Amino acid sequence: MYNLQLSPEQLEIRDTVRDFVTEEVKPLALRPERLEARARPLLSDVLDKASQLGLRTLALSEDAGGAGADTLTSCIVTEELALGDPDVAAVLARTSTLAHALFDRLMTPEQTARFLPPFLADDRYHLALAQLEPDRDAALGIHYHRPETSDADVKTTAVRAGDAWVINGVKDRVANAPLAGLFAVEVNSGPGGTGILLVPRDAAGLSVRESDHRRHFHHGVCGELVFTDCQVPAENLLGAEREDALGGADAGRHAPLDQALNLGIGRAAYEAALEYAQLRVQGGRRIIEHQAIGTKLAEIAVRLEVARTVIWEAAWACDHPEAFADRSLPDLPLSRIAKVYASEAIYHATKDAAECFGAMGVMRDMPLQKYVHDALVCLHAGASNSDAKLRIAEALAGYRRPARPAALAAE
Amino acid sequence: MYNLQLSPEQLEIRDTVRDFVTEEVKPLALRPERLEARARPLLSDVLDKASQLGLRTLALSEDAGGAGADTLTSCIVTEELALGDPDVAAVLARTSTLAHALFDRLMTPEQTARFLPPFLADDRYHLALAQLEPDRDAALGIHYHRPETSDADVKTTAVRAGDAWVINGVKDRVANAPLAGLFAVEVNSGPGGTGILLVPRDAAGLSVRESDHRRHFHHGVCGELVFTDCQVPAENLLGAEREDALGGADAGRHAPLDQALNLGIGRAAYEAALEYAQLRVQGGRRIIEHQAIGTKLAEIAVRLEVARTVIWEAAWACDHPEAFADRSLPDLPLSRIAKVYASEAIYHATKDAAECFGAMGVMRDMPLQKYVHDALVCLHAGASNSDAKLRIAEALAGYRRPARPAALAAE
Amino acid sequence: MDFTLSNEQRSWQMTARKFAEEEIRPISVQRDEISDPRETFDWEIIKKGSRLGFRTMAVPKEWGGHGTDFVTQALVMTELAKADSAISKTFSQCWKWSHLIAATCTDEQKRRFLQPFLEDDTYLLGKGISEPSAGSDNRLPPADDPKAGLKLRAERHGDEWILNGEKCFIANASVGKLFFIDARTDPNAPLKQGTTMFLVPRDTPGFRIGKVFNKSGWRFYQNAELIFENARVPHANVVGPVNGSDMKTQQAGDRTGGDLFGDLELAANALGVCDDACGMALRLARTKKQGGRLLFEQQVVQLKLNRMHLLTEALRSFVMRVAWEHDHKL
Amino acid sequence: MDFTLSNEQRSWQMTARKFAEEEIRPISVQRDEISDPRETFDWEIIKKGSRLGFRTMAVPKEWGGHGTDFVTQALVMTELAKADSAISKTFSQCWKWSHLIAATCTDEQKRRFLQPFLEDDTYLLGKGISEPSAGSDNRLPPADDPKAGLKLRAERHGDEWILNGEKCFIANASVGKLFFIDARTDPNAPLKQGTTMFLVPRDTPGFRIGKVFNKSGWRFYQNAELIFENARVPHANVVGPVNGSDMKTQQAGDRTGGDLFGDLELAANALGVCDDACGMALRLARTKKQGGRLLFEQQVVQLKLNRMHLLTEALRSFVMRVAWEHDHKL
Repeated sequence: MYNLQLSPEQLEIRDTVRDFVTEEVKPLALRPERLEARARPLLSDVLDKASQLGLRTLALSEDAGGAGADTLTSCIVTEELALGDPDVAAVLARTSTLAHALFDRLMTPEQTARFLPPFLADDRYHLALAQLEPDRDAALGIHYHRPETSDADVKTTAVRAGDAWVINGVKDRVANAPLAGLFAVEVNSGPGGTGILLVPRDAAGLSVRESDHRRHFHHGVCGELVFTDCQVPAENLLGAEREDALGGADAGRHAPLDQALNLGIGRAAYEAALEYAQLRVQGGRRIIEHQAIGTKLAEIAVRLEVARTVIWEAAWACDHPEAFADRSLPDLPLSRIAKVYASEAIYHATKDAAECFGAMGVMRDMPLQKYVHDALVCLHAGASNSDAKLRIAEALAGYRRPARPAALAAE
Repeated sequence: MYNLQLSPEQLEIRDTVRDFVTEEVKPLALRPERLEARARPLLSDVLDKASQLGLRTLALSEDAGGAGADTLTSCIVTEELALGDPDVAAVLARTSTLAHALFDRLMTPEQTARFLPPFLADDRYHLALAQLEPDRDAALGIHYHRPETSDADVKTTAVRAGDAWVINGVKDRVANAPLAGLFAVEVNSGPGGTGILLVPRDAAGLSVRESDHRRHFHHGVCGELVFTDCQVPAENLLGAEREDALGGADAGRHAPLDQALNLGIGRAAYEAALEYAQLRVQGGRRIIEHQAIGTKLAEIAVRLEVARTVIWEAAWACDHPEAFADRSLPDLPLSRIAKVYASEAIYHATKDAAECFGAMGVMRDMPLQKYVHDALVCLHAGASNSDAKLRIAEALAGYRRPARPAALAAE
Repeated sequence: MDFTLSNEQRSWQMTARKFAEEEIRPISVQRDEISDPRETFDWEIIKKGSRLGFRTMAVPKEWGGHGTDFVTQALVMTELAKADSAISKTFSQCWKWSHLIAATCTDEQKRRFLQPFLEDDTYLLGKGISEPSAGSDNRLPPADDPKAGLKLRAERHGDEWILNGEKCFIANASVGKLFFIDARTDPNAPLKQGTTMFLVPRDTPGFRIGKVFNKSGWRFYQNAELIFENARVPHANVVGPVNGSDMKTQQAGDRTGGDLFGDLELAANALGVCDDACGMALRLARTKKQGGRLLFEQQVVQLKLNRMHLLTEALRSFVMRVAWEHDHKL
Repeated sequence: MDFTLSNEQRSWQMTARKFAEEEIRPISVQRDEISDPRETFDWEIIKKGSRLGFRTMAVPKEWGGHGTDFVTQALVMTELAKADSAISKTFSQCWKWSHLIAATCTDEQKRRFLQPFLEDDTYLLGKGISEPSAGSDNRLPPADDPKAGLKLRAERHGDEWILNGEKCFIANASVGKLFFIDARTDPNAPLKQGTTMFLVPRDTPGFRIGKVFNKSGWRFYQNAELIFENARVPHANVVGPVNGSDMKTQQAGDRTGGDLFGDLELAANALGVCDDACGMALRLARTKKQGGRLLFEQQVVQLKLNRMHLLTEALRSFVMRVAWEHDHKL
């Protein structure tokens, strides 16, 4: 039965994270050095505390030692965290999602036995998925509604040598790379074949470099991996069903954690503007009492509430294919739809929120310019909305081309 | 628990109504005389058949002889009907909603005994609520965030004379007036007091005139009531708790049936454009294969799916105050938010859909111009979005002024 | 830089403004509301406007017209459109093809067709390009499909061409006396190499008007089908070289993709609509009250009016610049 | 109507274009990325630009300036902004107050202040209006709150005025040598009847610069606090009548609400930004490939580029018209 009531557990974890953000994150996140959009140090202490709260292993099953949260709960938590700090939210969301995919679904028992204990034991042990490569074109663009695919071959190679795989190549834009203890790396393992290899951070022949914030648009931390005759045991190859579990990206139904993060940024801007508009007096009244500001705030609230609704729908849908099957949900790429709507709506919302502050909205020692910048990152992170719309159009027309291998990171 | 799966009953009634629309409504609704936006005869036969299907009494409780549908189900049905014909959808939604409010919640057993049997017995017996009056200003506008209210006194008077009320005055923009067997009429019953009187159509001293489609923007049928020493028995006064039951309008949480209707219009336009774009060939390809058209269709689909999500949220919320109480839902005027978003998004969607047709999009013997017109009616029907945003802003600021009496119709 | 209008430009503008207010506005809504699309036209307003020069103003002076420049034409379209966009368009449609005649016809053709056009207040012009399956293909024929584009066929028989096929959505079709018709003269060549332009008078044997399209706007301005059933057009009516219909654009100095005047026309006409909409909204805001105060006192109303005027004045600036640049072939 | 630029206008435009490309663009990004807002400024570029006339071009010829018209000023702002919006604004900020000097100062004041301004390549101008609690209130003081608006107080002691208070967000504050300061001289009168404008040189005793605001854009163009602690300004520096600061607007022929030049300035500057953005995007679309084809071949890219150019050209038309109308006091 259709029901929008959250479970007591969901309400409770939301309150817990909200309190955590208010008490532990905001005071640090609003410090001047964190307000510099282009070069802000990650709040490592906050990250550690959040891990201790269980947010690093949120989506990991209870059997495996996590909280077993569903996608909706993960979105709720990510939104609340991003209200305080989008970088912390991004790192935790990535690790938690990958923990669930890798440990609960993809690894063999033998692999789990090797990798799960160190992951659980260390609050600073994060996970990363390495797919993108320099110059590898992931866009649809010119191939819209054409049989060609833009998916050029994976250039990072893995060659079998006895009991090991030998990896060579470069991966970039790898979220969580600087913090990850374990990488899932997409490799070209022979003619036409790709696979995913588990590569521990300390593998010989792997070097990790943090990306320059100024060059790449992302939340969290991001890095480049260089493999030079890097060897991992043959048993580190993931099972073949990896694509479905890591992905859903091609169907546009991946977990909308980036959108939840985006929403948290929008809410931070909105809450700041709403508060300021009730304090600042011009024209003889609090500025919220002027129609121009009232209208602006209402438009922001509409955009955020609408975005939340569609993000939550997409989140719930991830875990409930039966609702597509019985046509309760439309046969549409809901997460991609949420991405297009939310990223545009929230970017406008943050700009409008900043406008309520007048000149203070552009000052680097005030958070508004940071919210605008952070929302702009969401607007341009991953695939562009132009490309997302083309993919939606292909879905509307029922156009099918051969599925691309694991495309999670490109989303 | 959060759950977006529809019940088997909801899925079934949706299919039933969808089939009804495909087989019984569309063939008539697409006839040239129905495509003239400004003077189209109501499809009375369709209305009768829909009544026989139980759609006139959809929301009326099962105990009282209806289907006992909740607000979400009513929205689903209204959307499907509006896909075929918005006028039919509007008439049925209005009667069904009022039947539930009046018979299930507001009437005394004695009143129910008098009015329910004839209502149930006659498929053509509709209901109407008469609130608006000529020149009575219902806008917020200049009174935004000011203690004054624009709610001038109700000018239609009811004076007690022995065992009767004597009514004098004029009501206009009364939805369903030309078809209604019973009117709920807001009257001024003395200094500062308003009440609602039940007035049967055949009451002496009541005359009903259908409004000119060219002057008033509405879906369904609409009319003016003139009361000239119209007498009704004293027992026809509704109970004092009427405001809550008829209303919720001031809180912006009324049943979003108009928005569901709007969505049906948008879907009709979208489905036509999607079909045409897969048939029409220019530039050597079906036009959906060109990025410009593909992008347009994707944007339409995004708008409609986002609108549906937020309308359904508002619909479900109407019946579930407990979800506001436990903060599963935000303390916001959700139906008003749905109105603002849906009316603007769907209007743009219909215009874009019409553009896919090139010159054929403006032809009166093609339905696209009608969809654009119908969506424009939704954009401007009732309170303007400018006013709705001001009301949302007051809600955001927690601004309170003395509640206005029953304001359902003004929404 | 000088935005001042010349006396002549100002004079045309004032005449158009007066005509629009006194003659067009009183009939505008009434004509627009007529249900039958064939009945919306009013020859009286055409004749009155024609006598003031609004039908023939784009014909060069050496051929007996007024020889107005694009700036003047833009001014007049805007003024007429303030009162009725469709009536403005009906007049300016004649200028569009006056430009084409001037740019492409031989002197003999000009003598034969401009003379009656100038003399007859009811002589309107049209041009047939679009067909049911050829819309944007005519503007931008796909390189990989040489058959794409218009299909109307013209075959030569001695001194005559026999035309067969249909045009649709053709402006002024049901009221025009002379049409330019693009027809396929080499069915094996791609559109731009196989199309020829013909001058086809209304009374050509085998040529008739089909249905008038029932549009949701621009009711006065009629678009209809042109039907050719073995229509016979003399070879002398071929405009430009056979299979060279494309010469109307680039060779004539048009770098807008074939519709130098047409694009300006739509913008100048829209400017008139915007002008009148701004005026109406402003008058309402200054007279209508809500809650005892003029609408104009509300910020949301002010912001709407500001935006409307901003867009309108930006459009005016842009339209006038484009008109001037066209005059100076920039 | 004539959109042609005069030789003089064209010459200014070309000089500005060359200066922007050769001198400003090479330092633009680097200056923008400097973290400390006090360190973004570069006096060399100011001196170079000043020698070309870009600091003083708005000073009337009779006072020794270049006496350029608004059209020329708009052209130059646009050209400079193509390379760096903030550097363009730093120069044009001086024109804004040059206009004010010309419109409001006595000949004696002009002699005293224009002379050093013209002679010193590092002499920049500013004006202080905004205060922490008085932003839009200064433009549109609420009728029902006579205390609203700026609070900076000036009291007369003999031949001097003693100023106390603070201004914020003041452009060129940290680099300027002369400021116009609006101060409250009658604390009991509403803003427009109780405010006087003063000329305050940088070295006035009791006057200092506070913090430089750390803006997320326009890094080169510095906004800072002006702090007055018993600052002593001679009565001879009062501009216009005491309690008559408002004369700078209406009486000076400004019907834009007090910022005739300022509004044009922002639009002309934005035009330069749009120009450069269009150029960059077009170059990228014509060189970068996706799937083996130029980006420019994709409709979604074409539509974006079209819209960008449409908006930019509309803005250019509008800006030039407004500049011309200002020149002709329309």
